[in-house]
Amino acid sequence: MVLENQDNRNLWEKIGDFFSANSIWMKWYCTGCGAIELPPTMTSRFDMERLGMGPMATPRQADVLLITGYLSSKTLRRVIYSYEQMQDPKYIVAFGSCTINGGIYYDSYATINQLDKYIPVDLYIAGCMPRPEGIMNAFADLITMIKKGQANGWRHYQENYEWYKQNQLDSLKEVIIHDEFHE
Amino acid sequence: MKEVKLFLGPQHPGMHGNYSVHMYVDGDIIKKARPTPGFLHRGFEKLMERRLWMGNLALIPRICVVEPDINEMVYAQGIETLANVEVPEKAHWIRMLILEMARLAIHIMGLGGIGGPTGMYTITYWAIAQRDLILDLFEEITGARVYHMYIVPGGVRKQLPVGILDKVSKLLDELDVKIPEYKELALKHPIIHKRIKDNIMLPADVVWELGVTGIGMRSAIGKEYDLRKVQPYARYDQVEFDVPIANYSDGLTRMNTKYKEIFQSIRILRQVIEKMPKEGEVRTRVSTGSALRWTVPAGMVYSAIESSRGEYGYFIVSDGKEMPYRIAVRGASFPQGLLGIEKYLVGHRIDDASLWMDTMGVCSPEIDR
Amino acid sequence: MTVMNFVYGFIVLLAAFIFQTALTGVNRKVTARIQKRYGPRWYQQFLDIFKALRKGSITHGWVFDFGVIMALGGIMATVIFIPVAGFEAFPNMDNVFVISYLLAVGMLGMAMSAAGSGNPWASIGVSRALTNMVAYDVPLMIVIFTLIFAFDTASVSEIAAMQQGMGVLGWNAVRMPLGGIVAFIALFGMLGKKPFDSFIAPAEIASGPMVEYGGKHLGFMFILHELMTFIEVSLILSLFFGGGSSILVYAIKYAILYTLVNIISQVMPRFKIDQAVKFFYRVPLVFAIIQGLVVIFLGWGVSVWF
Amino acid sequence: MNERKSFFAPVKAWKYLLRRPVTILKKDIFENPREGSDMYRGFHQNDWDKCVGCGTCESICPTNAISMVEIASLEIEDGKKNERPGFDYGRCSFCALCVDICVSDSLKMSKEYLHLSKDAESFYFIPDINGIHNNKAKQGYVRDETSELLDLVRVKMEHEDVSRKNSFIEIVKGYSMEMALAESARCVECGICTDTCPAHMNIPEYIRSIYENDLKGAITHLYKTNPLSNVCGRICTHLCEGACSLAIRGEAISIRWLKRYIVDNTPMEDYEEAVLSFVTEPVNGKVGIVGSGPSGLSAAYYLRTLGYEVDVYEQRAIPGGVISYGGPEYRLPEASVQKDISMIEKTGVNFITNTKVGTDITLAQLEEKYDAVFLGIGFSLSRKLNIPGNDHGDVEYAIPFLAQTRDYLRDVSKMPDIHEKVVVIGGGNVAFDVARTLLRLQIEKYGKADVKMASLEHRDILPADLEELEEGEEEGIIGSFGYGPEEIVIKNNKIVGLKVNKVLSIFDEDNNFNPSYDKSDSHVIEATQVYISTGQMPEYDMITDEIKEKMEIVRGKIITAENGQIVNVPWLFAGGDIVRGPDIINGVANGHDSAVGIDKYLQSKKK
Amino acid sequence: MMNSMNNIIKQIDDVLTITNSEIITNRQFAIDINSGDVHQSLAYLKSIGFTQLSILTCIDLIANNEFQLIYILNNWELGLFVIVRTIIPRDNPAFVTIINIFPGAKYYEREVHEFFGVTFEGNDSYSKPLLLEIWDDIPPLRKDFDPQVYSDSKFPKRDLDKIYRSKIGGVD
Repeated sequence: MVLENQDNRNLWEKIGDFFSANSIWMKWYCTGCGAIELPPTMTSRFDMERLGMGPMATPRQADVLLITGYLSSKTLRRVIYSYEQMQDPKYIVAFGSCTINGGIYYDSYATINQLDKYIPVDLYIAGCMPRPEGIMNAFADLITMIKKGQANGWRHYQENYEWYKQNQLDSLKEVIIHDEFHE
Repeated sequence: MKEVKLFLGPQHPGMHGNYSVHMYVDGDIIKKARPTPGFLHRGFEKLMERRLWMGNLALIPRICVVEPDINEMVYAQGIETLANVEVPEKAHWIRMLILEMARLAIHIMGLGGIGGPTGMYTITYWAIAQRDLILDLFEEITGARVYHMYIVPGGVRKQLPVGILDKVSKLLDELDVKIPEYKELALKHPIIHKRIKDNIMLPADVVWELGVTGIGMRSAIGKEYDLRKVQPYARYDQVEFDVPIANYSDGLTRMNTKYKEIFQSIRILRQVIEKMPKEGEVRTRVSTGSALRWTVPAGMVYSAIESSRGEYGYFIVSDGKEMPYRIAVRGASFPQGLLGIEKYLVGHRIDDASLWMDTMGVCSPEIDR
Repeated sequence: MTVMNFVYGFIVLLAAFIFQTALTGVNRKVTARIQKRYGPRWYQQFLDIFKALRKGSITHGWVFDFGVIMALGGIMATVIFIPVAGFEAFPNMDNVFVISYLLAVGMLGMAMSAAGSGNPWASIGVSRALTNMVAYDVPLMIVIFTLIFAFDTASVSEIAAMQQGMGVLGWNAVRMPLGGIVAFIALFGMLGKKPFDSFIAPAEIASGPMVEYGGKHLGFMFILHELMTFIEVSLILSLFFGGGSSILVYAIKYAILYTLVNIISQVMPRFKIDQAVKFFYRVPLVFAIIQGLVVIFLGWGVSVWF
Repeated sequence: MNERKSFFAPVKAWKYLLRRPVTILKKDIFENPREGSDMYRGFHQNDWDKCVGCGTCESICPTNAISMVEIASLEIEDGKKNERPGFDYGRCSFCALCVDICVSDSLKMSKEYLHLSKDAESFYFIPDINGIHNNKAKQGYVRDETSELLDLVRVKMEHEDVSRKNSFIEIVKGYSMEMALAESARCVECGICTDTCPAHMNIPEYIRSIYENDLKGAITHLYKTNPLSNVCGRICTHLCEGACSLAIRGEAISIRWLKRYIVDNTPMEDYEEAVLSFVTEPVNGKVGIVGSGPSGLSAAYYLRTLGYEVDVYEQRAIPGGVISYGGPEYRLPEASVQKDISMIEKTGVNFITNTKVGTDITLAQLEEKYDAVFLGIGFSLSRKLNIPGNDHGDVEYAIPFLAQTRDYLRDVSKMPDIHEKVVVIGGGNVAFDVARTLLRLQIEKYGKADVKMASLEHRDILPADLEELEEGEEEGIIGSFGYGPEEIVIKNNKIVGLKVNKVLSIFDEDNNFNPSYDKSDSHVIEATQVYISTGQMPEYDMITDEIKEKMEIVRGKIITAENGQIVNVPWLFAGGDIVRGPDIINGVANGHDSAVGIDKYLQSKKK
Repeated sequence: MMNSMNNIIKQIDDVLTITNSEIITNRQFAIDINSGDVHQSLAYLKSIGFTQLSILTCIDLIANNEFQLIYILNNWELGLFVIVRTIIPRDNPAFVTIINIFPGAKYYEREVHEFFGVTFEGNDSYSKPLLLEIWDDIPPLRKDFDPQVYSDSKFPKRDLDKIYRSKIGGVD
């Protein structure tokens, strides 16, 4: 189901977007400290499932990848892997300061600063870390965006794949995952 | 049979945080395991050398996201030792209030955490919702839910808001009723017993070999090795509490010890509320001048307190300038999270890997820093 | 066999899917209540399935694709043989063996497809799933054979019909209480509900066989899962809980049975796979054998209550 | 130890099937999100009217999230920059250290926590009082005295007690090292003082050097902009302290005393090395300087460091002008004045004393002899007071009196002729200098003192520093502040007193100087000698009419280009009092500017 | 408590060759030991009750061109910490592992190697990367490593000037 330009979605695409919007599965991946506010969001106090959202164990099944805060370059390699394993349409929600401009770790030798250089971000949430209310509202916004066909980061990634790859390589040197046995 | 290489994590629902264990399995049995930390590495120890003594206040809680307050406490305590500053009496009690509330929060979450690897999500849902009520109180006291930045060198940052102690004791009353329900649901459950009883052992000699502290140590060797008792800080020597111990450290014993510690924390909190001075200053200056120019006299100190996972310490070196010369962090879960996994996860089943992490209390951000 | 049979079959298929999916949705809300929350909309399960179908998906080779098709085909074929309150799309073909056989086709398709993805977690998951199947199937089959022996027929609808007219007392679960218990426990295993869900345990093996499914593949798997649930619950309902005299009664009983399974599973952690096997071979198997011996040698609970 | 298991205990969880969930309702999340607590650290609010743009928040920010952004539409006032903090919510960690340290109390945090956007660049704000979304969000975290991160209390400077009036001993004792370190640690390095200082001294930098105990570095910073640091460390008008951002909520940093600490405590070798380190290779050029007051010395020093040959003409015996002959000894001891002058001399400046330009040598001769000439002749004459009796022989003027006192203390002159009962007219610092000098001389001569003062300004608006007033009164000066002199009462050709009237207003409606009096409230201050200290004025006799025609003199001040050059007389530069009015630090600044101007002028002439 | 600590220090001083000892708090003291005596000293300390290695770390004393290795041992019974310090040269820093005394030191030594470049003979895995992946600069916790420079060269940051300028433009 390759969509064309968003402005002229056909009926099927609109229906598809309706379903996409109302059933968002998030990748269960805690990349940074913002993830500590995800359990409250998912569980009884804030009950994210009311929005049709739920955690998923593998990237294949997930629709949205949450970048919950800072990303060390080691994690970024995994995030890129995960993101590329996800099936279209897919979205990225970035939590908190760190994803926008490095946050408190702006001068760290291990963390990246600007997430949108490496993967396309559909929505940012302010805060360090964002409160569950912020996360919930972000998801509500994401739903609206999807319904209106505005969450097109994944398409941008496809179209500008070379640019993203180059940035990834510039910062990470190689996007290969090594294992700990060193064999 | 051929051994299969598996990456358990970092993106694996059974993982606690952004952590990974690479392993070879034969069937379901783990044959080799290598912990892979570093996904959360931010270079804190370097960054702290580049921030003001006061500016580090924003940095330190972020070392361990699940229990940030201990970081503030060890940092403040270390600086006070170096600067030879006596903290006002009321600040000590407020610190205990914060620390024990934090211990409650993380223990309740840890109790709920047993639901993740065993699949009984109901208790996870309950526990985290319950913990959120504690976070609400934290927000009222400190102004933030998670990163409180409240315990500062020289005391605490602000006076307690009016009426907060009543709210805390109301919450404690509620917990008295609610926490036993968790035990009914989980710790008495026959299948939970099947999963963690006599499983995930941590014998006493392994404790000493790895250097495991905290609940893992106390439930294995049966001694009250708790820094709150052994080296009382704040005003822990003025409250009565027991340190739950056991002589047999399987997963279930550790969970039960954790469960008992919750009630000890509640007991401490009740005494804190009762004994806290009503009036008084809560902060003294550790240095003269504006915060931009605060200095700490040259010297080195190892400041350690009892976190929910054991001995948590900062080794602080000052050269008398506005910034620390070096701060090294002893993550409480460093021993069991690294060498423990490499040596003693072997022989368990895959199913036990995340239970290992859970009952041992492995906190990845404090290992990675 | 006429065209009408196929039309009926299609109607059964559709109705089964809609009913079971809605019921799953409602049960998600029930689950939520136990967990002290409100839960998703009741039709969330539909949204999830259609969303998954809408998504793009990648393949891991033809085995991966073919397995899904095979599983879906097998399961859909099974559904239309399921009698619902006496209504059958293909009358007289609701033989329990046919159903079991077709069900196995579906299972095998799934296993083939999952293994075809090449992901180690999936392989572990599949091996666990098959182990699990072996574990619950042995006691269950013994009980079903006992039933067949007792009623002298292998037709599901006939067995269901023979339980009616006596109210609750006529149910096989009451007539043969040990067999009923075995069947009820086996239902957890068949549905992959806790405590017997170690083959999809997310915290252990990252959802096991499902690990590589995404998009349309996953959507099909969801449909598959709903239909399989329908088959399994219907089978147990018809064989042990008296089926239903009318569609409405059937639906209500079905819903109650499914919800009961669900709320029980919500207060259960999961067994490890070896513990699950041990459990099935220790309790239900013994029960099943005792029940079989009782029925065969004592004749209790066969035609009438005594 | 382990509890028994129970098969049915877990089933109790079903009771929650029928209970109300703990979930927060959707409307409390989406429509009107739950409010943060009273102390919630949400997005910032910044009261632009209060904010002075000091940038302390920027300095403390551990995340480097705050940048001071220049707002062109804001006016730059004294003690206020036109910068306001911009917040990078891609960095901010909501620690509220910026709120705790805000010097002006303008920065607060609101309870607002929601900001979502797909545009990362929308996370940058320059918040005002209404918050980042301009929605007047409720106020959350605010600073209080417990969370205060500033040190608002000055390290107390020790003064000589009142027995000081028995001699000319320096009143202010100066900081010890501990005190100086503690005081310097208070500084927040905002740099507003630098903007306010006429000489734009590197104040934060030298305070930092003190803090780092690097006095040589501090001297270097001082001499970058001020070669009269000994003098300025004692009697500067310290406009900087008025602008100090700490003064908004507390006490300003004692910038002047810290400067004094530097010059008093730096070892002589380091001092000299630092001062002489500025002197560069000689260049071909000679500059003549008329007057060795602050501006002249400053110009001389900087020209010399630029490599010029410099001759300074001074009419009196000792160079220094006002600093050698004006300031009172108890504020400005001879040694520190001579230290400054000798340092300048050591750089190679040539002083030609006892030579009055205009009589001993003409300006035209200077023009011939030098490539450029700098006029720093200062306000060397006292302004006359037009009241009856002002021509009496016992009416003295401030400048000659102070000069003679200094010479007396140097033992080159006799003691001024002072009476037992004197009155000083004027309310400025110079008037107090006169009064307090008189007091000391009287005690020396008569063993007791009787000095009274009269000034137009009421004590609340006295032009003199508050400490002058307080110390003066402590020493026993009796002031009639707010009373204007009407006449000097003379009986039998002897002064018997000064008649004063209560002042109603000093300026008229058009803001011109035109005091009005309440004649009904008047009295006579008993005195036999009257000292007038109501202002000074320049003496332009040396300037020939030919040159005078080419330049513009407004109200006694010469109009020059920014670099001190007199537009139509390119070889002639002017600075100090005659350009900016009497103020030492202004003179220093002027001298420096002119030196740079002269250098530029001469370099361009060469090409 | 102070007394028993003094006794312990005295006892240690009698047995070991300590170059210097320093009392930090009433439950904590530090001893300086020549690098050659460290193993023997740690073994002795372990035998008298300092059974737990709390942390092994390193300080970069760049001014003296030295590294200082820090071993902090915990005596739970007495509630005492001892900080064992030893100096090794900063150029080609090498030391011998202590995993035969404290097996838990294995990962601490890996970490010290990664952060400071100190090698530990006898620890076969000390040179494997632990927290960092594909590291391409000098060990990051050395004082002459500037993380800001590294970060600037590797990870792009937003142009604040540009953003704020556009914001002001919008305000006016």
